[in-house]
Amino acid sequence: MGRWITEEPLALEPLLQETDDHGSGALLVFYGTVRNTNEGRPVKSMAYEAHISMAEKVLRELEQEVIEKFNARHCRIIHRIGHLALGEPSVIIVVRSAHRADGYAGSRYAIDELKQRAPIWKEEHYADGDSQYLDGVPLRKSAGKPEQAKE
Amino acid sequence: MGRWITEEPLALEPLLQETDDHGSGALLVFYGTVRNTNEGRPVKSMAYEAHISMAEKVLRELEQEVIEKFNARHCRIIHRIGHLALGEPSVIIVVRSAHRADGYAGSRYAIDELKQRAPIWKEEHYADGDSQYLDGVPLRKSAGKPEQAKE
Amino acid sequence: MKINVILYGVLKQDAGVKRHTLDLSSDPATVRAAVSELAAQIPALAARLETVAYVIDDEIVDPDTILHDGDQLALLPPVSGG
Amino acid sequence: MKINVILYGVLKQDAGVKRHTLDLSSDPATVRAAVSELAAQIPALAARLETVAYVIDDEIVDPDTILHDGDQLALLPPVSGG
Repeated sequence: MGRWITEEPLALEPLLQETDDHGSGALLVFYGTVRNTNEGRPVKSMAYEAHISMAEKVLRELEQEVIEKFNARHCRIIHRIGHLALGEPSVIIVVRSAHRADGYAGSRYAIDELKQRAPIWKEEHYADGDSQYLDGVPLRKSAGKPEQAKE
Repeated sequence: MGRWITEEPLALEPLLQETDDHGSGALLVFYGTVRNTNEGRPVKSMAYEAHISMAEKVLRELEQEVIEKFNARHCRIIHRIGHLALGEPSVIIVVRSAHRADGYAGSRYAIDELKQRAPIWKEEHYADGDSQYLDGVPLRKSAGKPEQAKE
Repeated sequence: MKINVILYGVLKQDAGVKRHTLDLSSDPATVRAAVSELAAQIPALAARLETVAYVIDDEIVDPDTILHDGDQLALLPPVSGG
Repeated sequence: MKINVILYGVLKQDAGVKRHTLDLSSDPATVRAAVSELAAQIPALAARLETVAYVIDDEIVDPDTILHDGDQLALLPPVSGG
Protein backbone atom coordinates (compact mmCIF):
# COMPACT_ATOMS: atom_id res chain seq x y z
CA MET A 1 0.00 0.00 0.00
CA GLY A 2 1.22 3.45 -0.61
CA ARG A 3 1.10 5.93 -3.39
CA TRP A 4 -2.01 4.69 -5.22
CA ILE A 5 -3.92 2.54 -2.74
CA THR A 6 -4.30 3.56 0.89
CA GLU A 7 -6.33 2.84 4.00
CA GLU A 8 -5.97 6.46 5.16
CA PRO A 9 -8.67 9.08 4.51
CA LEU A 10 -7.90 10.74 1.18
CA ALA A 11 -6.58 14.30 1.12
CA LEU A 12 -6.32 16.54 -1.92
CA GLU A 13 -3.69 18.95 -0.69
CA PRO A 14 -0.66 16.62 -0.96
CA LEU A 15 -1.66 15.74 -4.54
CA LEU A 16 -1.90 19.42 -5.47
CA GLN A 17 1.56 20.05 -4.01
CA GLU A 18 3.04 17.06 -5.82
CA THR A 19 1.67 18.26 -9.15
CA ASP A 20 2.20 22.00 -8.67
CA ASP A 21 3.04 23.41 -12.09
CA HIS A 22 3.10 26.89 -13.55
CA GLY A 23 2.80 25.52 -17.07
CA SER A 24 -0.76 24.32 -16.48
CA GLY A 25 -3.80 26.54 -16.87
CA ALA A 26 -6.39 23.91 -15.93
CA LEU A 27 -6.67 21.63 -12.92
CA LEU A 28 -9.40 19.01 -12.80
CA VAL A 29 -10.19 17.10 -9.64
CA PHE A 30 -12.63 14.21 -9.59
CA TYR A 31 -13.77 12.74 -6.27
CA GLY A 32 -15.90 9.62 -6.06
CA THR A 33 -17.86 9.83 -2.81
CA VAL A 34 -19.99 7.33 -0.90
CA ARG A 35 -23.65 7.91 -1.72
CA ASN A 36 -26.51 7.31 0.69
CA THR A 37 -28.63 5.31 -1.74
CA ASN A 38 -28.10 2.80 -4.52
CA GLU A 39 -30.95 1.69 -6.73
CA GLY A 40 -33.35 3.11 -4.19
CA ARG A 41 -31.90 1.23 -1.23
CA PRO A 42 -30.60 3.25 1.74
CA VAL A 43 -26.85 2.75 2.14
CA LYS A 44 -25.14 3.12 5.50
CA SER A 45 -21.47 2.69 4.57
CA MET A 46 -19.20 1.09 2.01
CA ALA A 47 -16.30 -1.34 2.30
CA TYR A 48 -13.62 -1.34 -0.41
CA GLU A 49 -11.00 -4.01 -0.96
CA ALA A 50 -8.31 -4.38 -3.62
CA HIS A 51 -5.71 -6.71 -5.01
CA ILE A 52 -3.32 -4.11 -3.75
CA SER A 53 -0.12 -4.70 -5.71
CA MET A 54 -1.97 -5.12 -9.00
CA ALA A 55 -4.25 -2.14 -8.33
CA GLU A 56 -1.23 0.07 -7.67
CA LYS A 57 0.26 -1.06 -10.97
CA VAL A 58 -2.97 -0.35 -12.87
CA LEU A 59 -3.40 3.12 -11.37
CA ARG A 60 0.24 3.96 -12.10
CA GLU A 61 -0.28 2.89 -15.71
CA LEU A 62 -3.48 4.93 -15.92
CA GLU A 63 -1.66 8.06 -14.77
CA GLN A 64 0.85 7.59 -17.58
CA GLU A 65 -1.89 6.98 -20.14
CA VAL A 66 -3.67 10.21 -19.15
CA ILE A 67 -0.43 12.12 -19.65
CA GLU A 68 0.35 10.49 -22.98
CA LYS A 69 -3.11 10.28 -24.57
CA PHE A 70 -4.47 13.65 -23.42
CA ASN A 71 -1.38 15.79 -23.36
CA ALA A 72 -1.81 16.26 -19.62
CA ARG A 73 1.14 17.66 -17.70
CA HIS A 74 0.43 15.75 -14.48
CA CYS A 75 -1.93 13.05 -13.31
CA ARG A 76 -2.34 11.50 -9.86
CA ILE A 77 -4.84 8.86 -8.87
CA ILE A 78 -5.40 7.57 -5.36
CA HIS A 79 -8.02 5.07 -4.19
CA ARG A 80 -8.95 4.29 -0.64
CA ILE A 81 -9.74 0.84 0.75
CA GLY A 82 -11.35 -0.21 4.02
CA HIS A 83 -14.57 0.98 5.57
CA LEU A 84 -15.89 4.37 4.39
CA ALA A 85 -18.68 6.48 5.85
CA LEU A 86 -21.28 8.31 3.75
CA GLY A 87 -19.85 11.29 1.89
CA GLU A 88 -16.23 10.19 2.24
CA PRO A 89 -14.14 10.10 -0.94
CA SER A 90 -13.19 6.65 -2.23
CA VAL A 91 -11.06 7.96 -5.08
CA ILE A 92 -9.42 11.25 -6.08
CA ILE A 93 -8.12 11.94 -9.58
CA VAL A 94 -6.03 15.06 -10.25
CA VAL A 95 -5.20 16.14 -13.81
CA ARG A 96 -3.25 19.26 -14.72
CA SER A 97 -3.03 20.39 -18.34
CA ALA A 98 -2.19 23.49 -20.30
CA HIS A 99 -5.78 23.76 -21.57
CA ARG A 100 -9.05 22.68 -20.03
CA ALA A 101 -10.37 20.41 -22.79
CA ASP A 102 -7.50 17.98 -22.18
CA GLY A 103 -8.09 18.10 -18.45
CA TYR A 104 -11.77 17.20 -18.71
CA ALA A 105 -11.12 14.42 -21.25
CA GLY A 106 -8.16 12.98 -19.34
CA SER A 107 -9.98 13.02 -16.01
CA ARG A 108 -13.02 11.30 -17.50
CA TYR A 109 -10.83 8.69 -19.16
CA ALA A 110 -9.07 7.96 -15.87
CA ILE A 111 -12.24 7.27 -13.87
CA ASP A 112 -13.92 5.32 -16.69
CA GLU A 113 -10.85 3.11 -17.16
CA LEU A 114 -10.31 2.72 -13.43
CA LYS A 115 -13.81 1.26 -13.13
CA GLN A 116 -13.02 -1.22 -15.92
CA ARG A 117 -9.47 -2.18 -15.04
CA ALA A 118 -8.58 -1.66 -11.38
CA PRO A 119 -8.92 -4.81 -9.23
CA ILE A 120 -11.05 -3.14 -6.57
CA TRP A 121 -14.37 -4.29 -5.12
CA LYS A 122 -17.01 -2.56 -3.09
CA GLU A 123 -19.44 -4.07 -0.66
CA GLU A 124 -22.42 -1.94 0.27
CA HIS A 125 -23.69 -2.01 3.81
CA TYR A 126 -27.35 -1.11 4.06
CA ALA A 127 -29.35 0.65 6.72
CA ASP A 128 -31.24 -2.59 7.38
CA GLY A 129 -28.03 -4.40 8.39
CA ASP A 130 -27.71 -6.39 5.17
CA SER A 131 -24.69 -6.06 2.88
CA GLN A 132 -23.69 -7.13 -0.60
CA TYR A 133 -20.92 -6.94 -3.15
CA LEU A 134 -21.98 -4.88 -6.12
CA ASP A 135 -22.11 -6.38 -9.59
CA GLY A 136 -19.03 -5.38 -11.47
CA VAL A 137 -17.20 -5.47 -14.76
CA PRO A 138 -15.28 -8.65 -15.66
CA LEU A 139 -11.56 -7.90 -16.00
CA ARG A 140 -10.22 -8.53 -19.49
CA LYS A 141 -6.64 -9.34 -20.26
CA SER A 142 -6.64 -6.89 -23.14
CA ALA A 143 -8.16 -4.02 -21.20
CA GLY A 144 -6.31 -0.78 -21.64
CA LYS A 145 -4.10 -1.84 -24.48
CA PRO A 146 -3.75 1.21 -26.74
CA GLU A 147 -5.46 -0.40 -29.73
CA GLN A 148 -8.53 -1.07 -27.60
CA ALA A 149 -8.64 2.20 -25.70
CA LYS A 150 -11.94 4.04 -25.60
CA GLU A 151 -12.42 7.36 -27.27
CA MET B 1 -17.80 41.54 -3.52
CA GLY B 2 -18.52 38.40 -1.66
CA ARG B 3 -19.84 35.01 -2.47
CA TRP B 4 -18.92 34.85 -6.19
CA ILE B 5 -16.25 37.49 -6.73
CA THR B 6 -13.45 38.02 -4.23
CA GLU B 7 -10.04 39.60 -3.84
CA GLU B 8 -8.99 36.92 -1.38
CA PRO B 9 -6.96 33.88 -2.45
CA LEU B 10 -9.40 31.13 -3.40
CA ALA B 11 -9.85 28.14 -1.10
CA LEU B 12 -11.64 24.91 -1.94
CA GLU B 13 -12.41 23.70 1.57
CA PRO B 14 -15.22 26.17 2.37
CA LEU B 15 -16.93 25.30 -0.93
CA LEU B 16 -16.75 21.59 -0.14
CA GLN B 17 -18.27 22.20 3.29
CA GLU B 18 -21.06 24.37 1.84
CA THR B 19 -21.98 21.68 -0.67
CA ASP B 20 -21.44 18.63 1.54
CA ASP B 21 -24.06 16.08 0.47
CA HIS B 22 -24.48 12.37 1.04
CA GLY B 23 -26.76 12.09 -1.97
CA SER B 24 -23.93 12.82 -4.40
CA GLY B 25 -21.55 10.17 -5.69
CA ALA B 26 -19.44 12.47 -7.86
CA LEU B 27 -17.67 15.72 -7.07
CA LEU B 28 -15.98 17.67 -9.85
CA VAL B 29 -13.67 20.55 -9.14
CA PHE B 30 -12.29 22.76 -11.89
CA TYR B 31 -9.55 25.26 -11.12
CA GLY B 32 -8.33 27.78 -13.66
CA THR B 33 -4.73 28.64 -12.76
CA VAL B 34 -2.33 31.32 -13.97
CA ARG B 35 -0.02 29.86 -16.62
CA ASN B 36 3.56 30.94 -17.18
CA THR B 37 3.23 31.39 -20.95
CA ASN B 38 0.63 32.56 -23.42
CA GLU B 39 1.11 32.14 -27.14
CA GLY B 40 4.79 31.57 -26.52
CA ARG B 41 5.32 34.69 -24.44
CA PRO B 42 6.60 34.34 -20.86
CA VAL B 43 3.99 35.56 -18.37
CA LYS B 44 4.97 36.89 -14.96
CA SER B 45 1.57 37.51 -13.35
CA MET B 46 -2.05 38.24 -14.18
CA ALA B 47 -4.42 41.02 -13.13
CA TYR B 48 -8.17 40.34 -13.13
CA GLU B 49 -10.90 42.92 -12.89
CA ALA B 50 -14.68 42.59 -13.00
CA HIS B 51 -17.90 44.52 -13.17
CA ILE B 52 -18.44 43.11 -9.73
CA SER B 53 -22.18 43.36 -9.16
CA MET B 54 -23.00 42.05 -12.64
CA ALA B 55 -20.39 39.30 -12.46
CA GLU B 56 -21.85 38.10 -9.16
CA LYS B 57 -25.27 37.98 -10.77
CA VAL B 58 -23.99 36.02 -13.78
CA LEU B 59 -22.13 33.47 -11.65
CA ARG B 60 -25.17 33.00 -9.42
CA GLU B 61 -27.30 32.38 -12.51
CA LEU B 62 -24.72 29.94 -13.87
CA GLU B 63 -24.83 27.93 -10.65
CA GLN B 64 -28.60 27.59 -11.02
CA GLU B 65 -28.30 26.62 -14.69
CA VAL B 66 -25.81 23.85 -13.87
CA ILE B 67 -28.23 22.48 -11.27
CA GLU B 68 -31.24 22.66 -13.59
CA LYS B 69 -29.72 21.63 -16.93
CA PHE B 70 -27.41 18.87 -15.68
CA ASN B 71 -29.32 17.49 -12.73
CA ALA B 72 -26.50 18.56 -10.44
CA ARG B 73 -27.23 18.58 -6.72
CA HIS B 74 -24.93 21.51 -5.92
CA CYS B 75 -22.86 24.02 -7.82
CA ARG B 76 -20.57 26.76 -6.53
CA ILE B 77 -18.50 29.14 -8.61
CA ILE B 78 -16.03 31.66 -7.26
CA HIS B 79 -13.73 33.96 -9.25
CA ARG B 80 -10.86 35.99 -7.91
CA ILE B 81 -9.94 39.51 -8.97
CA GLY B 82 -6.79 41.53 -8.36
CA HIS B 83 -3.20 40.58 -8.96
CA LEU B 84 -2.44 36.85 -9.17
CA ALA B 85 0.93 35.10 -9.16
CA LEU B 86 1.82 32.18 -11.42
CA GLY B 87 0.04 28.98 -10.45
CA GLU B 88 -2.62 30.69 -8.34
CA PRO B 89 -6.25 29.79 -9.04
CA SER B 90 -8.35 32.50 -10.69
CA VAL B 91 -11.57 30.49 -10.59
CA ILE B 92 -12.90 27.41 -8.80
CA ILE B 93 -16.02 25.54 -9.91
CA VAL B 94 -17.50 22.82 -7.69
CA VAL B 95 -20.24 20.50 -8.98
CA ARG B 96 -21.76 17.66 -7.00
CA SER B 97 -24.09 15.19 -8.70
CA ALA B 98 -25.47 11.73 -8.11
CA HIS B 99 -23.58 10.38 -11.15
CA ARG B 100 -20.32 11.45 -12.72
CA ALA B 101 -21.50 12.11 -16.28
CA ASP B 102 -23.65 15.01 -15.05
CA GLY B 103 -20.76 16.36 -13.00
CA TYR B 104 -18.35 16.47 -15.91
CA ALA B 105 -20.92 17.99 -18.27
CA GLY B 106 -22.12 20.56 -15.74
CA SER B 107 -18.62 21.62 -14.77
CA ARG B 108 -17.60 22.02 -18.40
CA TYR B 109 -20.73 24.03 -19.14
CA ALA B 110 -20.04 26.34 -16.21
CA ILE B 111 -16.50 27.26 -17.26
CA ASP B 112 -17.39 27.56 -20.96
CA GLU B 113 -20.33 29.86 -20.19
CA LEU B 114 -18.39 31.84 -17.61
CA LYS B 115 -15.84 32.69 -20.28
CA GLN B 116 -18.64 33.88 -22.60
CA ARG B 117 -20.86 35.69 -20.14
CA ALA B 118 -19.08 36.90 -17.01
CA PRO B 119 -17.94 40.55 -17.15
CA ILE B 120 -14.36 39.80 -16.15
CA TRP B 121 -11.13 40.88 -17.86
CA LYS B 122 -7.57 39.75 -17.56
CA GLU B 123 -4.45 41.70 -18.21
CA GLU B 124 -1.27 39.70 -18.66
CA HIS B 125 1.96 41.02 -17.24
CA TYR B 126 4.99 39.73 -19.08
CA ALA B 127 8.49 38.92 -17.95
CA ASP B 128 9.80 41.79 -20.08
CA GLY B 129 7.75 44.36 -18.12
CA ASP B 130 5.10 44.84 -20.80
CA SER B 131 1.44 44.11 -20.15
CA GLN B 132 -1.74 43.79 -22.18
CA TYR B 133 -5.42 43.01 -21.93
CA LEU B 134 -6.21 39.75 -23.66
CA ASP B 135 -8.59 39.65 -26.58
CA GLY B 136 -11.95 38.48 -25.37
CA VAL B 137 -15.47 37.48 -26.30
CA PRO B 138 -18.01 40.27 -26.98
CA LEU B 139 -20.87 40.07 -24.47
CA ARG B 140 -24.21 39.36 -26.08
CA LYS B 141 -27.52 40.34 -24.57
CA SER B 142 -28.99 36.95 -25.39
CA ALA B 143 -26.12 34.91 -23.98
CA GLY B 144 -27.23 32.11 -21.77
CA LYS B 145 -30.89 32.15 -22.65
CA PRO B 146 -32.07 28.54 -22.66
CA GLU B 147 -32.85 28.46 -26.39
CA GLN B 148 -29.28 29.49 -27.14
CA ALA B 149 -27.51 27.32 -24.62
CA LYS B 150 -24.70 25.15 -25.87
CA GLU B 151 -24.95 21.38 -25.81
CA MET C 1 -28.70 65.99 -18.47
CA LYS C 2 -25.74 64.17 -16.98
CA ILE C 3 -24.82 60.50 -17.58
CA ASN C 4 -22.07 58.74 -15.67
CA VAL C 5 -20.09 56.44 -17.92
CA ILE C 6 -17.99 53.68 -16.31
CA LEU C 7 -15.24 52.07 -18.36
CA TYR C 8 -13.77 48.60 -17.89
CA GLY C 9 -10.66 46.76 -19.02
CA VAL C 10 -9.02 47.98 -22.17
CA LEU C 11 -11.54 50.84 -22.45
CA LYS C 12 -10.39 52.23 -19.12
CA GLN C 13 -6.80 51.79 -20.25
CA ASP C 14 -7.33 53.54 -23.60
CA ALA C 15 -9.37 56.37 -22.10
CA GLY C 16 -7.00 56.83 -19.19
CA VAL C 17 -10.00 57.16 -16.86
CA LYS C 18 -12.41 54.79 -15.16
CA ARG C 19 -15.33 57.23 -15.01
CA HIS C 20 -16.40 59.99 -17.36
CA THR C 21 -19.40 62.30 -17.06
CA LEU C 22 -21.29 63.12 -20.25
CA ASP C 23 -23.35 66.29 -20.39
CA LEU C 24 -25.96 65.55 -23.06
CA SER C 25 -27.94 68.40 -24.64
CA SER C 26 -30.96 66.29 -25.53
CA ASP C 27 -33.15 64.84 -22.77
CA PRO C 28 -34.14 62.07 -23.07
CA ALA C 29 -31.30 60.56 -25.09
CA THR C 30 -30.60 57.01 -26.20
CA VAL C 31 -27.61 54.89 -25.24
CA ARG C 32 -26.55 55.14 -28.88
CA ALA C 33 -26.47 58.94 -28.70
CA ALA C 34 -24.50 58.87 -25.45
CA VAL C 35 -21.92 56.48 -26.85
CA SER C 36 -21.61 58.61 -29.97
CA GLU C 37 -20.96 61.68 -27.83
CA LEU C 38 -18.42 59.69 -25.78
CA ALA C 39 -16.50 58.74 -28.96
CA ALA C 40 -16.41 62.41 -29.92
CA GLN C 41 -15.05 63.42 -26.53
CA ILE C 42 -12.56 60.54 -26.19
CA PRO C 43 -11.47 59.58 -29.71
CA ALA C 44 -9.17 56.85 -28.35
CA LEU C 45 -12.31 54.82 -27.58
CA ALA C 46 -13.93 55.11 -30.98
CA ALA C 47 -12.33 52.00 -32.49
CA ARG C 48 -13.35 49.86 -29.51
CA LEU C 49 -17.00 50.76 -29.34
CA GLU C 50 -18.23 48.29 -31.95
CA THR C 51 -17.67 45.29 -29.71
CA VAL C 52 -18.77 46.92 -26.48
CA ALA C 53 -21.77 45.82 -24.39
CA TYR C 54 -23.91 48.50 -22.70
CA VAL C 55 -24.94 47.77 -19.13
CA ILE C 56 -27.35 49.57 -16.83
CA ASP C 57 -28.19 48.14 -13.39
CA ASP C 58 -26.28 44.91 -14.12
CA GLU C 59 -28.31 44.20 -17.28
CA ILE C 60 -27.14 44.36 -20.88
CA VAL C 61 -29.32 46.90 -22.71
CA ASP C 62 -30.01 47.79 -26.36
CA PRO C 63 -28.58 50.92 -27.98
CA ASP C 64 -32.14 52.22 -28.23
CA THR C 65 -32.58 52.26 -24.47
CA ILE C 66 -33.58 55.65 -23.10
CA LEU C 67 -31.24 57.25 -20.58
CA HIS C 68 -32.34 59.45 -17.72
CA ASP C 69 -30.47 62.13 -15.85
CA GLY C 70 -28.00 60.60 -13.41
CA ASP C 71 -27.99 57.13 -15.02
CA GLN C 72 -24.86 55.02 -14.77
CA LEU C 73 -23.93 53.49 -18.12
CA ALA C 74 -21.22 50.82 -17.98
CA LEU C 75 -19.28 50.00 -21.15
CA LEU C 76 -17.90 46.47 -21.23
CA PRO C 77 -15.28 45.34 -23.74
CA PRO C 78 -15.06 41.67 -24.82
CA VAL C 79 -14.64 39.50 -21.73
CA SER C 80 -11.75 37.18 -20.84
CA GLY C 81 -12.47 35.69 -17.42
CA GLY C 82 -11.74 32.19 -16.21
CA MET D 1 2.42 -29.85 -6.53
CA LYS D 2 0.85 -27.14 -4.40
CA ILE D 3 -0.82 -23.98 -5.69
CA ASN D 4 -1.92 -21.15 -3.41
CA VAL D 5 -5.23 -19.70 -4.52
CA ILE D 6 -6.18 -16.23 -3.27
CA LEU D 7 -9.82 -15.18 -3.47
CA TYR D 8 -11.18 -11.63 -3.65
CA GLY D 9 -14.51 -9.94 -3.13
CA VAL D 10 -17.59 -12.07 -3.57
CA LEU D 11 -15.42 -15.17 -4.19
CA LYS D 12 -13.91 -14.83 -0.75
CA GLN D 13 -17.37 -14.33 0.68
CA ASP D 14 -18.86 -17.35 -1.08
CA ALA D 15 -15.90 -19.61 -0.27
CA GLY D 16 -15.70 -18.41 3.30
CA VAL D 17 -11.92 -18.26 3.00
CA LYS D 18 -9.41 -15.80 1.53
CA ARG D 19 -6.74 -18.43 0.74
CA HIS D 20 -7.02 -22.05 -0.31
CA THR D 21 -4.23 -24.47 -1.11
CA LEU D 22 -4.75 -26.84 -4.03
CA ASP D 23 -2.79 -30.09 -4.16
CA LEU D 24 -2.70 -30.96 -7.84
CA SER D 25 -1.79 -34.48 -8.96
CA SER D 26 -0.46 -33.45 -12.36
CA ASP D 27 2.73 -31.38 -12.61
CA PRO D 28 2.81 -29.18 -14.63
CA ALA D 29 -0.86 -28.18 -14.67
CA THR D 30 -2.69 -25.35 -16.37
CA VAL D 31 -4.63 -22.58 -14.70
CA ARG D 32 -7.74 -24.16 -16.24
CA ALA D 33 -7.04 -27.44 -14.49
CA ALA D 34 -6.42 -25.72 -11.17
CA VAL D 35 -9.65 -23.73 -11.39
CA SER D 36 -11.54 -26.88 -12.29
CA GLU D 37 -10.14 -28.61 -9.23
CA LEU D 38 -11.03 -25.57 -7.10
CA ALA D 39 -14.65 -25.74 -8.28
CA ALA D 40 -14.75 -29.39 -7.32
CA GLN D 41 -13.41 -28.68 -3.85
CA ILE D 42 -15.50 -25.54 -3.22
CA PRO D 43 -18.75 -25.96 -5.15
CA ALA D 44 -20.03 -22.57 -3.94
CA LEU D 45 -17.52 -20.96 -6.31
CA ALA D 46 -18.49 -22.90 -9.43
CA ALA D 47 -21.16 -20.47 -10.66
CA ARG D 48 -18.83 -17.49 -10.30
CA LEU D 49 -15.84 -18.84 -12.17
CA GLU D 50 -17.03 -17.94 -15.68
CA THR D 51 -16.47 -14.23 -15.12
CA VAL D 52 -13.29 -14.51 -13.08
CA ALA D 53 -9.89 -13.17 -14.14
CA TYR D 54 -6.76 -15.22 -13.33
CA VAL D 55 -3.81 -13.24 -12.03
CA ILE D 56 -0.22 -14.29 -11.37
CA ASP D 57 2.40 -11.72 -10.32
CA ASP D 58 -0.02 -8.82 -10.91
CA GLU D 59 -0.68 -9.83 -14.52
CA ILE D 60 -3.86 -11.28 -15.99
CA VAL D 61 -3.02 -14.68 -17.52
CA ASP D 62 -4.71 -17.10 -19.92
CA PRO D 63 -6.33 -20.32 -18.74
CA ASP D 64 -3.62 -22.19 -20.67
CA THR D 65 -0.85 -20.72 -18.54
CA ILE D 66 1.33 -23.36 -16.90
CA LEU D 67 1.48 -23.37 -13.11
CA HIS D 68 4.51 -24.33 -11.08
CA ASP D 69 4.76 -25.65 -7.56
CA GLY D 70 4.27 -22.85 -5.05
CA ASP D 71 2.64 -20.41 -7.48
CA GLN D 72 0.13 -17.91 -6.19
CA LEU D 73 -2.97 -17.77 -8.36
CA ALA D 74 -5.33 -14.89 -7.61
CA LEU D 75 -8.96 -15.14 -8.72
CA LEU D 76 -10.62 -11.78 -9.34
CA PRO D 77 -14.38 -11.39 -9.72
CA PRO D 78 -15.84 -8.53 -11.79
CA VAL D 79 -14.51 -5.24 -10.45
CA SER D 80 -16.47 -2.31 -8.97
CA GLY D 81 -13.96 0.30 -7.86
CA GLY D 82 -14.27 4.06 -8.08
